[in-house]
Amino acid sequence: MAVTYIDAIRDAQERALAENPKVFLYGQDIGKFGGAFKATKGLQEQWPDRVIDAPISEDAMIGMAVGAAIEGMRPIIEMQFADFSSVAFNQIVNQAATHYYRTGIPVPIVVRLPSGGTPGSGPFHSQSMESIYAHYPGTVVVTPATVADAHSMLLQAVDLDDPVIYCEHKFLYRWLKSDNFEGDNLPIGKARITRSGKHATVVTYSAMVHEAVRAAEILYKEGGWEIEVVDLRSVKPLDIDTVVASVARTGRILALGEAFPWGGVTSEVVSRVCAEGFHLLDAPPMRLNAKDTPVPYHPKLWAMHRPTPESICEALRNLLAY
Amino acid sequence: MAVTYIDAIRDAQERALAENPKVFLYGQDIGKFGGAFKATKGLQEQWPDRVIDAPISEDAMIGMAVGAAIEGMRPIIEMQFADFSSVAFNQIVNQAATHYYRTGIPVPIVVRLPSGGTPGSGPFHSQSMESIYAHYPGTVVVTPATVADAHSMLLQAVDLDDPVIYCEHKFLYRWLKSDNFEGDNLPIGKARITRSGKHATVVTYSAMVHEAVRAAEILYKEGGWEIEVVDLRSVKPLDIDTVVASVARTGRILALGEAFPWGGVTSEVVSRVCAEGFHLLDAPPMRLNAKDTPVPYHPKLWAMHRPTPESICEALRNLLAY
Amino acid sequence: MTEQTISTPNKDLSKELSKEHARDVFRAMLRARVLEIKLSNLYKAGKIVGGVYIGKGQEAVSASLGACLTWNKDVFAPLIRDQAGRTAFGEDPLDATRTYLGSAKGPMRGRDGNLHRGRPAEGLLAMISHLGAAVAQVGGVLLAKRIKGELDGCVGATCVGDGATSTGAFHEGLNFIAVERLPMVVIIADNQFAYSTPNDRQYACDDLIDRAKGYGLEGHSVDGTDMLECATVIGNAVAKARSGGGPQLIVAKLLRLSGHGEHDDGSYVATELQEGRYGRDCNDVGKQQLIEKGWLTELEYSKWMLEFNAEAQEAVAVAQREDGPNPYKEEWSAIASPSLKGLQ
Amino acid sequence: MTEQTISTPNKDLSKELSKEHARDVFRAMLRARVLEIKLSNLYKAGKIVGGVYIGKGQEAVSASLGACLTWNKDVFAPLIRDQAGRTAFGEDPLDATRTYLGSAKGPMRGRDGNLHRGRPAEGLLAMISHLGAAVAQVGGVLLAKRIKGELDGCVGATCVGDGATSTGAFHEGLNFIAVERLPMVVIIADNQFAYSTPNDRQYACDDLIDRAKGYGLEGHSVDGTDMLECATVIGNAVAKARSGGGPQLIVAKLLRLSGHGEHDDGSYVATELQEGRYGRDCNDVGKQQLIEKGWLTELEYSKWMLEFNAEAQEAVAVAQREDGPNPYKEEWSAIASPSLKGLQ
Ligand SMILES: Cc1ncc(C[n+]2csc(CCOP(=O)(O)OP(=O)(O)O)c2C)c(N)n1
Ligand SMILES: Cc1ncc(C[n+]2csc(CCOP(=O)(O)OP(=O)(O)O)c2C)c(N)n1
Ligand SMILES: [Mg+2]
Ligand SMILES: [Mg+2]
Repeated sequence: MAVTYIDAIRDAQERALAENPKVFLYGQDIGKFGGAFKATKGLQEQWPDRVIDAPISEDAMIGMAVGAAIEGMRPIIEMQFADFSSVAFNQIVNQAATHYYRTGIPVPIVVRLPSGGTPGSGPFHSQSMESIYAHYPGTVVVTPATVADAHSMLLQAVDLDDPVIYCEHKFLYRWLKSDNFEGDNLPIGKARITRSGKHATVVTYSAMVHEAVRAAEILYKEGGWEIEVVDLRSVKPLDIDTVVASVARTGRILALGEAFPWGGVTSEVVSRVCAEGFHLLDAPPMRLNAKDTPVPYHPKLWAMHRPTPESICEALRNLLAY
Repeated sequence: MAVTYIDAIRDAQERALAENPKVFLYGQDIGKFGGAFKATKGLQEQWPDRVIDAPISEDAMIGMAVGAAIEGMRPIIEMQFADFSSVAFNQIVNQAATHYYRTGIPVPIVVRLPSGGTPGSGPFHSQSMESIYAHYPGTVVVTPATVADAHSMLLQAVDLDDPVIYCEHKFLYRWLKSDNFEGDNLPIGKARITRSGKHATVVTYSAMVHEAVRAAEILYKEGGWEIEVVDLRSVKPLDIDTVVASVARTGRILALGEAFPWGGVTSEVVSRVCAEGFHLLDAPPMRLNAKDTPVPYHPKLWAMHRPTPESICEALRNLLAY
Repeated sequence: MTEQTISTPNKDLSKELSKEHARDVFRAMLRARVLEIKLSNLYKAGKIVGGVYIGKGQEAVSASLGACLTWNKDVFAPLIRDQAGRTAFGEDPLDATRTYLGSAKGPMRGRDGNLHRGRPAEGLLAMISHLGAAVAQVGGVLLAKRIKGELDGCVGATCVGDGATSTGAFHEGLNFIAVERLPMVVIIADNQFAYSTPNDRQYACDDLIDRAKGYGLEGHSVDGTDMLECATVIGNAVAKARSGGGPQLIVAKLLRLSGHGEHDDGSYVATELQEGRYGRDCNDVGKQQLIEKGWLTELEYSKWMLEFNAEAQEAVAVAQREDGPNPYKEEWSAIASPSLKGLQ
Repeated sequence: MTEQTISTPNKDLSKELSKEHARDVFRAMLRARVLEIKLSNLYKAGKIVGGVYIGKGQEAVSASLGACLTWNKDVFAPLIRDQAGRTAFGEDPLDATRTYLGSAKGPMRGRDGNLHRGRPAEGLLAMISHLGAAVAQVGGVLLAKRIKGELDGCVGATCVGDGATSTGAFHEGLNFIAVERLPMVVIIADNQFAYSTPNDRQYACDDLIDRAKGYGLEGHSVDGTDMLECATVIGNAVAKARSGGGPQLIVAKLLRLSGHGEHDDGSYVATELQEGRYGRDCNDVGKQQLIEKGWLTELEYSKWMLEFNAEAQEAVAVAQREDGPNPYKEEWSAIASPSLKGLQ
């Protein structure tokens, strides 16, 4: 029986609640209703006091979580969409992320951000905010791309002592399936070689891992190109060792992301590769991001706004031709 | 008679008010009191209806500005400290920055962010948020480093049709002096060669321009090294042509910034140089940022948290030795 | 219908509701209902990508507001359930169908969808999703008009739900318009749910109108299912704001008669609520009220229904015939300043 | 004094104010005043980097709150003008001097300064600058205690100024604690100014206490310059919250008797205000009240002053002798998780 990415998120929360009395869930409509995406379905029935509906107050939701964490709890906060965490930005980066550095008291909270674009969702239900939160000291930012990672990294996130921004990609929720939740249980902070190759490396994360694999398949069929795909899994910390090791094999790198093009994960990857593996590069390190506009509503615009297997192939062809 | 960087900001606002009836100022304590840093001193006396004190409501301040801009005005909003714009983050990136793309109606607002560290200001009165705002489509982010730029770029910002995040560095307010406000009046979007050289390029902006020049002087005395310093002036748009032209001359680049190390301007600069001038590089492009913690309060910690002439020299020595 | 022809004259309502105005309000309610049923059906038939959010049960409140506002003079920021207010204000039904169906000719050109549409240059703001964010924005339009000396006789308005009252943005916005004493009307349509969340998880006061005094706003309560009451109370509040009476807060009690969106069956809404005081349909009430007053006949009603059905049908048909945006011809820039075009 | 010895027993105040408690409140007011005068002088002598923000004129309000809270059991989030509340709650004066003077031995180890200090593990939260942000945070501590089954008999508290009431964070926080009916006391110290901004540019209601009802909070007004009234009203509110009476909102009227910070001469505060009803110094009032009641003698007062002066002097001297942080020995990491140390 197949399980999905959203099942993994739900199951991980169920297990966290079952195994750790310090865990509780807080978010809008997550109780009886089970959440906008059903990630908490049935959980309030089992733990009525630990699955709590929040008012539409993202700032207070995180403020609350910080207080609860100081008091020893490990709250998991669901934002209804990543985009609405913009309202909680201050509490995340200034209250949660600074607390351990300032006081020595850790703030182990997990903030779940339903992230990324889907057709028809438009500018305010499609954003990828990992780069925003990763910029600030004191945060951990994870971006699972597989069912097993969605599961294990959420459980690991709960166990970390830092605020973890857990970016779950909405496009993968029901589309991505697996036989079960088991995986290699890699720790947060380690990247994974999703597909090995020798001609070029694509470094990416979240839903773009799958687009990269598709592109790799196309290029393999097209010309026997063997493209290595590295799934960062967490963008902060960012496992530059695995990335550089891959570049050592391939000599070429494309950093790929779905977020806006100015700054962000892809520029961080390129910069770090330059810093730590410049001599390994046979071609300029490349980037491919979404276009520099808000995420458009119309499916046709949306499909062109984000990187696609086609645009990834095109970028890779240029990279390989250098 | 010498004028300072803050004088330039005040004078530019005075001129904008005098010359353009669409301009008005809005912010906390900016009226009779003249602002926390006196950037609006005496302006309410002259224009009582166009210099307006705001409640402590950063979100509403930007929401208001967006509405006023739609109605044809050109508001200049003063945040008391850049750090407090975190509370206005949503209105800036989601309301202001998306509006033109979505509706075709521009939102010409200027948001003044008193930015950057000063000794003893601590984690919440020291932040450099340019990278946060630059990540989003639809913003313009400027970072003047000189008295003349503080003046001309504020006036230019008012004339632009996009939301402009005007990052003014508090450390320069009273320390940086000039004979007058006149300069070369370079447009926003153009970088400037602040000091020319041939052995390496430092690309930077805001207060770090001056630290870079100091480092360049030290290295010149030390070993005759001629370091070119490029002042980006605006980090979005980012004038990569000027940067690449400089790298063409020197073959070496250090991207320098005062912000947090993950992501940000320096990684964007390195990535773009790689994309557009990789073949010009004789050494790995380097970065130097602040340390990966909140900005510490204690002057001794603060001085080590941010790049200094010494740490810049050290980075440059490594770069030159490659 | 492709041109912006439907507009409402600047009504300075006295306490007495006129027949003409009551009929205008009701017509907008009907037109909106008919249009939204069409949109809902299109959604259920898989013709609309994203979601459809309708204002069933909230038409009386929304239309009563929109019908008092003047296109191209006043400013209105509708929210989720304000099709009726949009219609009454003067939004062309084509703006709705084109935006929902992604026609490139719609005001949002496929860049934004469903409710996130407007014509800001004509006074109809285009909402972002973040609840509460429009309050200060409308206030900003009014402040700008004041600075320009053009505020006289103008009014700004917005609607929010019970859930939106919990946002910081709503609070900051209300406080700001109160401090500036702007001519603005804010309606809280308290439909007892925010998505699935019932009021007792959203706020703890007896009645949201208790907040008016705390902001220094004049407050009005209204039964949102009672069309004549809505038209009167809201009309008077708008008139008061317009004539210098300062900002007005209205709390309308009602029940959302649909799911949160058309993807949601709203099964969490208890039957007692549906059968209770606010479970009745304001459109039924409104029809009844007009007929009782002798201001409407069944025949007229039927004619209107035919007219509005045809209008909605046509608006859908037009939008469906039109092309979506061409991604290859898009400018792909979010920058307005001519001097910065193409730079990044 | 280097150990945390000063603590206040859990007081379940009845309506009647006890002599003992009134004296405790007043002692904290004096101790805080004396300490802050020292800090102000140090600032003016250039010995403190950054700024100094004092609570002159607000001691009665703040101490009345702090004196009802129990260290290591209750939770308190002081804000700008709460030295007296900190002192009454049990903060060691050394925490203040060390933090202001940047001693590495202070609770913030030079990483944060001045008011941004606390001992969160012992119930004293360390404020961030962003106003209003602490309300939800205190609520979170209480919610956690509730989930753990440890809430009984506990109370949470915070103070904010008139200016902070305009923040979205304050609103969301208040609404949240009201919905959860947490045992919390929130005091608004309405000192008529937010930095230079007078109340009429900050809010438009007659009195901020008008907001209590809108949140479903029990509200109390108090003359913040009247020590006995503060001790009674605030004491009763804390007792009520503690014994299950739900969240309490107190609005204290007073006047800031200093500049915003010691860099500010506050010259924008009109003389009429300084000479008006709230211009009097609560510490003078408190002394007078205790003497009139026969609860304090001049001699005792003088002894206390000597004692507190010596204490403050010593706290300054100790902190001044201590080293600041050594940047070369700093870990330079903001990450707590052992498995992620050193990664970026
Ligand atoms: C700041 C923010 N958080 C969350 C959401 C997601 N959301 C959209 S509508 C909605 C419920 C709104 O309820 P209410 O304000 O009562 O309006 P109603 O739908 O009942 O008309 C939520 C939670 C949002 N749009 N904005
Ligand atoms: C969100 C936010 N905006 C701005 C500031 C800057 N600021 C610090 S204190 C202050 C005035 C506070 O006034 P009030 O709340 O009345 O407290 P008081 O100083 O009078 O005690 C301001 C504007 C801030 N700390 N937080
Ligand atoms: Mg509702
Ligand atoms: Mg105040």
